[in-house]
Amino acid sequence: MISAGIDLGSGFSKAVLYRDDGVVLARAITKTRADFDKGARDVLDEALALAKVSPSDVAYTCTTGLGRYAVTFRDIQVTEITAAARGAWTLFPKASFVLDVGAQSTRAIHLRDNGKVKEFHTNEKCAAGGGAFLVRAAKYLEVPLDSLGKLSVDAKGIQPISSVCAVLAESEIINHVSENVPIGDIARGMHESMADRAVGQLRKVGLNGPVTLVGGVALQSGFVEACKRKFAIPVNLPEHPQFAAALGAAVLGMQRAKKRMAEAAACR
Amino acid sequence: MAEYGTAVHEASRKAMSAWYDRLAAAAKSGAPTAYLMISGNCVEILRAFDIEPVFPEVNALQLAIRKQSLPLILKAEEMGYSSDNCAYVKADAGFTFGEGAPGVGKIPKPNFIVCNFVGCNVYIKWFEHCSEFLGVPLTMIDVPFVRSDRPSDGDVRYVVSQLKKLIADCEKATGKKFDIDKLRGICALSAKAEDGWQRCKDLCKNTPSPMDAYFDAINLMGPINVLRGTQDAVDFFDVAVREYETLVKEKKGPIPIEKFRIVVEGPPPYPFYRQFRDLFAAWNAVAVQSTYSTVGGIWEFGFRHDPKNPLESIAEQMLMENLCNRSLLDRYKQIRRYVEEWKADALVIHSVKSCRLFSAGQGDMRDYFANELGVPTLLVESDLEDPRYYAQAMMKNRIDAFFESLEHRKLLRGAQ
Amino acid sequence: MIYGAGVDVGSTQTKAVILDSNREIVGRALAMTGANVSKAAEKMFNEALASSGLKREQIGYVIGTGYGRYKVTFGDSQVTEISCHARGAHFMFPGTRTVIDIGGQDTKAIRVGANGEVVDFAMNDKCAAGTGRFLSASAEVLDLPLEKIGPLALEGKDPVRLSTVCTVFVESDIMSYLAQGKKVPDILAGVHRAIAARTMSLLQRIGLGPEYSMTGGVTRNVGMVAALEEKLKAPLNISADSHYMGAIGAALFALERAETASRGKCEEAVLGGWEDGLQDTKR
Amino acid sequence: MEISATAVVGRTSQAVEQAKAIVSAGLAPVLKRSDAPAFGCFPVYSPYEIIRAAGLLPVGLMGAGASIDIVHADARFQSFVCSIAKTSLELGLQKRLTGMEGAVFHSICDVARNLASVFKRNFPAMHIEYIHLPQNAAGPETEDYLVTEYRRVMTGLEARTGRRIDDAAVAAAIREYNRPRRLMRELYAMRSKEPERIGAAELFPLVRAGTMLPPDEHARLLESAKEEFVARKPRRMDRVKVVVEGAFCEQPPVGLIETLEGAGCYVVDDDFCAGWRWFSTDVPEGPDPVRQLARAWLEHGRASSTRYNPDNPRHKDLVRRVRETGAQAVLFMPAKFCEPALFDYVIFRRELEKENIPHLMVEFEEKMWTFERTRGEVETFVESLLFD
Ligand SMILES: Nc1ncnc2c1ncn2[C@@H]1O[C@H](COP(=O)(O)OP(=O)(O)O)[C@@H](O)[C@H]1O
Ligand SMILES: Nc1ncnc2c1ncn2[C@@H]1O[C@H](COP(=O)(O)OP(=O)(O)O)[C@@H](O)[C@H]1O
Ligand code: SF4
Ligand code: SF4
Ligand code: SF4
Repeated sequence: MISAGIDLGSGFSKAVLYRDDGVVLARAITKTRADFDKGARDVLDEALALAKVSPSDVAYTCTTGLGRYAVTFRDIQVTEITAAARGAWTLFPKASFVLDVGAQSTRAIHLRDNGKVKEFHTNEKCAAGGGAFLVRAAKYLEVPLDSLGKLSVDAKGIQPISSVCAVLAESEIINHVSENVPIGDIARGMHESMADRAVGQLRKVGLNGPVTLVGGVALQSGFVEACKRKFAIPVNLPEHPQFAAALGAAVLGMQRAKKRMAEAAACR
Repeated sequence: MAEYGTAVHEASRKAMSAWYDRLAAAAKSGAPTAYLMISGNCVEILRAFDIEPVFPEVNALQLAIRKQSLPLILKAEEMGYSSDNCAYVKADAGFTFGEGAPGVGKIPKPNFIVCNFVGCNVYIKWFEHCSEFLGVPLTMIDVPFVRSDRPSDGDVRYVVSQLKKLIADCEKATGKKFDIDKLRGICALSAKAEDGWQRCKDLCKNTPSPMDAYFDAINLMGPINVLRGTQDAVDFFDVAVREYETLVKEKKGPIPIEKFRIVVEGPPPYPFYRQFRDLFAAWNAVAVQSTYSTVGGIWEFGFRHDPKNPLESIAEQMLMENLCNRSLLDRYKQIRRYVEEWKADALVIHSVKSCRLFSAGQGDMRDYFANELGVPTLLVESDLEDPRYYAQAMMKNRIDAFFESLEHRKLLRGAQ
Repeated sequence: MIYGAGVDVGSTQTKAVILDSNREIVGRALAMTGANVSKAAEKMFNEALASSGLKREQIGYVIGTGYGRYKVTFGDSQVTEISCHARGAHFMFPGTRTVIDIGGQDTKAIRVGANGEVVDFAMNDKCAAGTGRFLSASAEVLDLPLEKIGPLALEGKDPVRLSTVCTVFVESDIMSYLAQGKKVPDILAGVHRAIAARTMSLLQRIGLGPEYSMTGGVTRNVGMVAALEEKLKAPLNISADSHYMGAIGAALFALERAETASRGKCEEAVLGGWEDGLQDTKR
Repeated sequence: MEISATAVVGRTSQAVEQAKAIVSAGLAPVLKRSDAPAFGCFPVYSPYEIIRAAGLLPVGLMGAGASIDIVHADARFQSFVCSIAKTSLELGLQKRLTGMEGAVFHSICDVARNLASVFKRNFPAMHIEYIHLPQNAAGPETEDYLVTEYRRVMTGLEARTGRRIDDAAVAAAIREYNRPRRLMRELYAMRSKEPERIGAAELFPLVRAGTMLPPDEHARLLESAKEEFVARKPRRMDRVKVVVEGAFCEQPPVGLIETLEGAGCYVVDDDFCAGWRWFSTDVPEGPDPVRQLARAWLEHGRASSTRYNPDNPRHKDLVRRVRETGAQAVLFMPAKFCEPALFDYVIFRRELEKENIPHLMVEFEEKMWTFERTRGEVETFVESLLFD
């Protein structure tokens, strides 16, 4: 049996195909478009093509992310937090804390042993500390997004960013660039300040155990390193952090699918 | 920049550290101690039983001045305290309900908690939490808020009845018999210190004012609120009065030239005490009166503890003779007297997020003084304990802009 | 003739103005502040000089203001932009009681007294929401020149309700509205409304009261002016010079300073304090 | 499992619609009433009977939510002060309280206390009363104190209205208010037993309407609502039963309560409009009615974050209510910046953890208009309890 998890994030739409033996058959990702329903359909088709399975083989589809309700062909929807938590827990059952840094929001989650959400803290409405900020910063620094991480890891020094506001931080960054501060140092400064904010959020949910980093920003080694330095607590990094929520949705979908079959069997 | 330290400062420091030493000693020996709040407190009764008072507010203040408050506040917020709760409580909670911070002398666990509910509703929560977390019994003294010009006889009766209950609790805790004459003696000492307080405040009517009645007043607040009813307090105020009288004779003040006389409302930003003070000193502005200095008690208008009927006068002080249990409108009256009798040029309102007792409605206060009375009024916001709410650049901006406009008025007056 | 100069080094644009003793603007200059703040300040001052045809020695006193005022190293002293905007607005529109300055990265609401003194003010400088920056960001997404968005907003019939005030997120917000087929004028009208609403909440903190004068670069944006006037239910005092208001206020202070200095000792005594004040702000 | 708020209860109810209309109309119609001049009661609890006995109509002075644009109040109260204080003041500053004889405030928090002063200065035409409700229920002379306090208030009202308040009048008022009191108790009991029968977003307006009506009219409204509810044949859904705590003073918008239900909650108990449902029993109709009122406050008054009562600690009381209603979780829902509520969260949380009761804290503001964020948080919480 196969379930599909679709995460319609503010930045990217991600799809995961999941088989009941716990194998991930395919992952697909595209930029999120205004038409959530179509976007979800497309990214799912892409995954289906990769996995060479037909739509009819998908027993259950679970959506998450801010577009979760807009998907007409879903069987159920769950919130990003539930999904990210379940995804992270599936990958690292021992980690009791999850940090999900996406394009527009960062979420700190505290898990129970059974992977259920115990407590969580989200930061929305303000771009400070979100991934979108890094995308723009990369633009100003005139480097590709996926090189930011390495740049900051290799940096000799660090250029602290004083502004909390993402926008004001940008003007700060521009000044630093014009004063020929090495790009790596600036990148590191950004990652440090994001990590700072992250610790704050994790503390609010009682940080006292290993943390699993998920969300697209976890693709940036510089941010991950900064977190390791700040948390002073073991940090897990999945191979595909950006797909954690989609995976979690697929896993939860699989559960419902099984439950449904069991019920159907019971009726007969 | 001028050095603010004086003999008074030194004497105050001595007297207060002696008190901290006694607390440390009590922590070892297990001698009886009790928690108490500053505003309108009944320390005299505890002293009648030789119970050493512990003031969590003073601990919070110490933590802030030593710049140790933030980690403790964060710790408290992990415990569930909100970022919008009074940070005085949070710093103390992070400190007392946790391991404790370095630097502050060992604070004993109290034998019991006396919640003198005088004005601030947060007091109740604070001491309830202490009682809950430390497992120490709480004696509530419910002091009716002043709802008319004077507290009614019923109010006094109600408070006295609770003071008697407190006395019974003290007898239980110490095994000592209550001695009314000892209490009379203590009240007499209180009254002496209160005389000294009034004298110091009155001297500030001189130009230049011998002390900054806001920033230097904390030197006086420790002794009057914590050590009241002891010979130490009386001796301290002798030193203070002597020093300020000499300064008045020599026409000296805390800064070289006194250019602006201000009245300050609201608690100071303790984590940035010095920086904040310098912003005013830079404009040669001196505080000649402050409301914050009267949170514990208002002595400059003549009230004294009365050895003849101690309990009633203690009750009256708790009900009426302190800033916290008076209405906002009474505070307007108090400030107005300050501005007029102390000949001030302007009113500065420091609005602290933590303390809604002080800050809630200060915008209306500003409206009253600026628009109705035409007193130049500045309102600045930060906090008395939480460094996160203090923005030096913003603060300087506001204060500079304010004094720039005061200067501008002078300029215009001069031009005419 | 005595001359005073004011240099307003803003976060986005730097403005310089030179006044003669008739309070006439005899020289002015404006340009992007850019990365090198002190250079921009010097450059604008010199351009203003050039445009006035005066020599440096003829300028009796130079005052720097704006967030980069301490970088005006060639000046005689600094005054906060709050005092300057109040002073300038009161000079141009003596009835002014409330000044609204929407700049590039901050918004200020200032209440002024009958003599143009600052009675109270509120400022939003931690968050770029609802500042000129918000407008330029919107202009970028829609890739329109800044000058166009104001007029376009006026054509908006039913303004959209933005789901965010964040200057970063407004872009994705606008994108999604475009995708939903909303008309650009309606979107822009929504944007301007959002800022007007935010500005109002700032004004509310100091209390509203006519006359209202608007200063800063956003005065050039007719859409913003209209949106604010609608919210205020009152007209805004605006002139072609409003963008320069900070610099004008600084120049006025400078002129006063220069004049009193030239009038010599006797009044110097009266004004002795004035100098201390200015000196001290240098610290 | 997508549920819209209306799906919560089978069909809509006449009485509820009526209540919603009354609530959304605000104070304006109340202030126009000819039968009795309105007297504002700031939350939480007021001795309504005494005000009623003075020939006045006690009405809730409970802010104005999104229905008012703040123009002046933000200049009087800083950004970190709760909304109800500001919107209540704004009503006055915009002359929307004209016709209100006066208002009473209580010793519930520092904000309310200072607000009383600001009212007094800005609205000299109003009779502003401040009641210090005792914070020491266990005190030796507390009952006497409270009686004296109520008597003081009566003298003040007599001077204002020029009409004596005799005990008979107070006794009559007690009888009047016992009626809606009893009905509200019944409806709450009915709902905690069968939450599918009465939606939280229905009960809320029914109760709140009482803050704008004379007791008899309110009673009639509640009776007709009760009939409609009894007639329903509802279907129980797969939902989480929760107790909502913390919204005792500033009141949430109905939309928020609908959101809670839409996100998968059955609210089985709450403390909305706490002051108007203060007593766990009727107020005894015996002799010396003023003393009866005082005693009732001390002995049958509900546990509240605005009152210290060692005999019935709030955190224990919360757990008790969770157990009694068979709730699975607690939604702690304080108004933003509400200090009494926010402080209690520490104690509540500690107790709930001890008792192993899942809990979620969601702050609200009376003037909020988008509920997406809250919805997401509550959904997550519900999911964490439902999925396995
Ligand atoms: N290839 C990449 N390299 C580095 N960072 C990336 C990369 N792709 C995405 N990101 C970061 O991740 C963010 C998007 O993460 P995501 O979890 O998809 O957000 P959402 O789920 O809200 O759409 C982007 O804003 C960007 O900062
Ligand atoms: N010609 C114009 N049309 C519309 N808006 C303009 C124009 N020129 C400047 N602005 C607005 O003014 C802002 C800069 O204003 P300014 O007062 O100079 O800011 P600051 O003083 O902080 O540098 C810009 O962000 C832009 O939004
Ligand atoms: S403008 Fe800056 S501070 Fe304001 S919400 Fe956006 S990112 Fe946050
Ligand atoms: S609110 Fe003010 S008075 Fe009350 S405890 Fe806090 S700081 Fe003290
Ligand atoms: S909402 Fe809370 S803080 Fe505000 S008035 Fe009511 S009890 Fe006080």
